[in-house]
Parts: sequence; C-alpha cells; structure tokens
Amino acid sequence: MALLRVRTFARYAELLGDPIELDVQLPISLPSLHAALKRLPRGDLLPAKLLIAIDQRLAQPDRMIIGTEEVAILPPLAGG
Amino acid sequence: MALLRVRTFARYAELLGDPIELDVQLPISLPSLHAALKRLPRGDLLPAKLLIAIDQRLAQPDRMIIGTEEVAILPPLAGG
Amino acid sequence: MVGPYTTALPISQDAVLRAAVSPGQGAVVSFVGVVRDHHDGRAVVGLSYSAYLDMAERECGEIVQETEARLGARIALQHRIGDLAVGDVAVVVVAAAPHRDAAFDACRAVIDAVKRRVPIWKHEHHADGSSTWVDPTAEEGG
Amino acid sequence: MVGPYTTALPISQDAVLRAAVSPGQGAVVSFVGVVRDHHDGRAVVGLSYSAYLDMAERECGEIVQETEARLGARIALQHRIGDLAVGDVAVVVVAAAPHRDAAFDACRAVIDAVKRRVPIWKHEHHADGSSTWVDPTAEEGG
Repeated sequence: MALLRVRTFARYAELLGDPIELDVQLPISLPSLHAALKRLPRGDLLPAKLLIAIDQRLAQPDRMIIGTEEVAILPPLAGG
Repeated sequence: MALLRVRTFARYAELLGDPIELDVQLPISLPSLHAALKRLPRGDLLPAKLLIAIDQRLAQPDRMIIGTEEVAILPPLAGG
Repeated sequence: MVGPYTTALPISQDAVLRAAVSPGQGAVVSFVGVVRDHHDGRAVVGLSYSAYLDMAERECGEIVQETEARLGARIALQHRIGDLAVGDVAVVVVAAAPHRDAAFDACRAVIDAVKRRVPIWKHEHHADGSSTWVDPTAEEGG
Repeated sequence: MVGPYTTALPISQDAVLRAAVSPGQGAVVSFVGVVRDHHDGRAVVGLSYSAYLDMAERECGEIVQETEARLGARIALQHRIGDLAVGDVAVVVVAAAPHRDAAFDACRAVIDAVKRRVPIWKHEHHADGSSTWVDPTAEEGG
C-alpha cells in the first residue's frame, strides 16, 4: 500500500477536503480509485460518473495511475 | 407623357446625375422604366438586372408605377 | 433599440453595447466591422460610405425589430456614413439575450441582413490614388 | 493571444479587444458573458468562480491555439475568477479575422470549448442567503 495524493475542487473540496491522501495499492485503475474515494467519509455523495484529471488532462477510463502523476477529481465544469 | 422623378445613388448618381427626370407614359412597368433609363446618356452602362426601390422598398418585378411614388435605382448594396 | 441607425460621427462601441445590455441578459455577442488595409488584393487607404438614408433607416429598423421578435434578443445597431480611414469602425451590431445561442444567432442574422438589405454603398480609395465602387455581387468572400 | 487567460481582477473589454485586432482583420466578433440576476427560476445576487488554475490555463491556451490555427483568426480570451456581482463580466472572447464567417465561427468555437473543457466552477449566491454549486450537466440551456 502507498499514499496517493488527490486534489479536489469546488463542491468536492467542500465534501472531502483538499488535498486528499488515499492509502491504495499502486498502480491503480480509475474504477479502483473511484471505489476508494467512495469509501471516504461523505464519499458516497460523489457521482457514479466522476471526472478525473491526470497531469492536468481529463483521463480516459482505461488509464492507470502509477503514483507520480498529479491526480485531481473535478465536479461538473461550469465556466464560461 | 409625364415627368417621372427617379433618385439615384453612388455609382449611378455619378453616371446619370441625381435626381433624373424621365419623360414617360404613366403608369409604367419596371421593364419599361429600365428601358427608358437605358436610353439616357451613359444609361447603357446600367446593368441588365437593376435594383429598383419604390417608396423605400425593393420592388417586385411585376410592380407598376403610377407616378406618385418615390422611385429610386440602387447600385449593388455594399454596406456592413 | 430605436434609430437612428446611421451616423456620420465616429461610432462609440461602448454606447452601442450599453444600448443592448440589461441585467436579465447573460450573453452579449458583438460584431464590429473595421476598415481593412486591403481588399481584393489591392492596398486600401480609406473609404467613403454613402446611403439612401431614409430607406436605410427604415430597413435597419425592420431588421432590428424582426430579429428582436424572432429570437428574444435585444439588439443595437450603428452604421457609419461618410469618410473612414483604415482601422475605423464601419458598423457595430450588439445582440444581448439570456443565453448564447440566441445572442450569436441574432448578431449574425442582423449583420447578414444589413449587408443584404440596407442601401449603403462603399467607395474604396486605393494607395495608387484610384477609387472604385465596391460590388459584393461581383466578388468572393465578404 | 498568450496567457494568462484567467484573472482575479475585473476584465477590461477594451484591452481584450485590442489583444485580438490588427489592420488586416475586418471582422471582429466578441462574446461577453455577464452575471445574470436570475438562474433556473431563482433570484441571483452574485457568484464566485473557482478554478483548477494550472489546468485551466493549459486548456485555455490549447483552445485558443487550436482555434487560431483551424480558422485563421486571432483570438483573445479572459475568464474572471473570484467573487462577482450581477452585471459583472465573467468571460470575454474576441475573435478577429479577415471575414465575418471565420470570426463568428472562431468566437463560438472558443466559448463552447471553454464551457466544455476548462476546469472552472460557479458557486451561485441567491437572494434568500443560500448558495448552490452550478451543474450545467443537470439543467437546460446555458
């Protein structure tokens, strides 16, 4: 197990704090990361479909995280 | 025969002067008006398809002029 | 807005903007036409707009009112008449609406209709001293 | 234009305009997003934008450069971050191009991409003292 740092913003920062440190097995898939986030206090309020950014780009669902990346979870975008 | 006053603008005003007074039979159709304009000095430089405004609206080709209207011939529009 | 829609004085973009905007409208789309330094491959140093003024005002008013009614936008429009230099503002259209779809559609509809319907003519002055009347029906683009 | 594309200070529309315009470009299309006094049927008194700033700057830069290359337009973009009141300017996009087709297409493409891709969030403050995080995926319009 290793500590993975996850940045949060806006409503997710209110729910979960920012940043989060998750104790997970690395590398980790996005569905496993999502499941680990859901197990946090109030993590059950995260949506079924979660936007995840890796190194400041929206991640494809099959992406693996090795632990050196900048990882962030993004609420629905509302700029413009 | 009666005098019909026709307003001109831009290139047509340079060609023909403004306004023009035409000696024509009233009422007059737009093709007949066009033909009378063509017979003016430099009238042969008018295009085969001529924009004619009657009372400040573009006229349909079947429109007749009785002589009390405001008549104008318009070069290709180039505003905007 | 109501007219006049043509002006012989320089156009204040801010004033046109203020004429269209209100607190219920979150999306404002503007079109500004600026005198370019070239046209059809020739260097341009300035131009003169002339108009059939009464008809131009009537057509502009109809375009604004039709588009406001059809798209639920507020529209402001000003078209410059007279002598302009390169870089001068020739025309400004501002469309304000609650959402951006209507604002974009309204702004585009107004400038397209102005070019199609309003009796205004452009005399273009070239760097070599010559002048030509612009005929958009005889050229590409615009 | 190059960044920064986000700003915590009030946006000067004139400065954004000047960043896009040059003498070869005759058509300038602008989009201005203004804080409205209502949303989803509720009275709004203000809002706060927050952002994932590094990613927002990177996405804005990509959007601007992609659109400039694809449509041959020059683009300026500024998005406000922080606390805004009703009537404040939230975002400005200016697209300048030789002709109006490209200017309209570029301006529309940029604001659509900003809404779709840039990590910015809107906390809306209502007249009754409550606040909500805006979720455009859960509502009509925009």
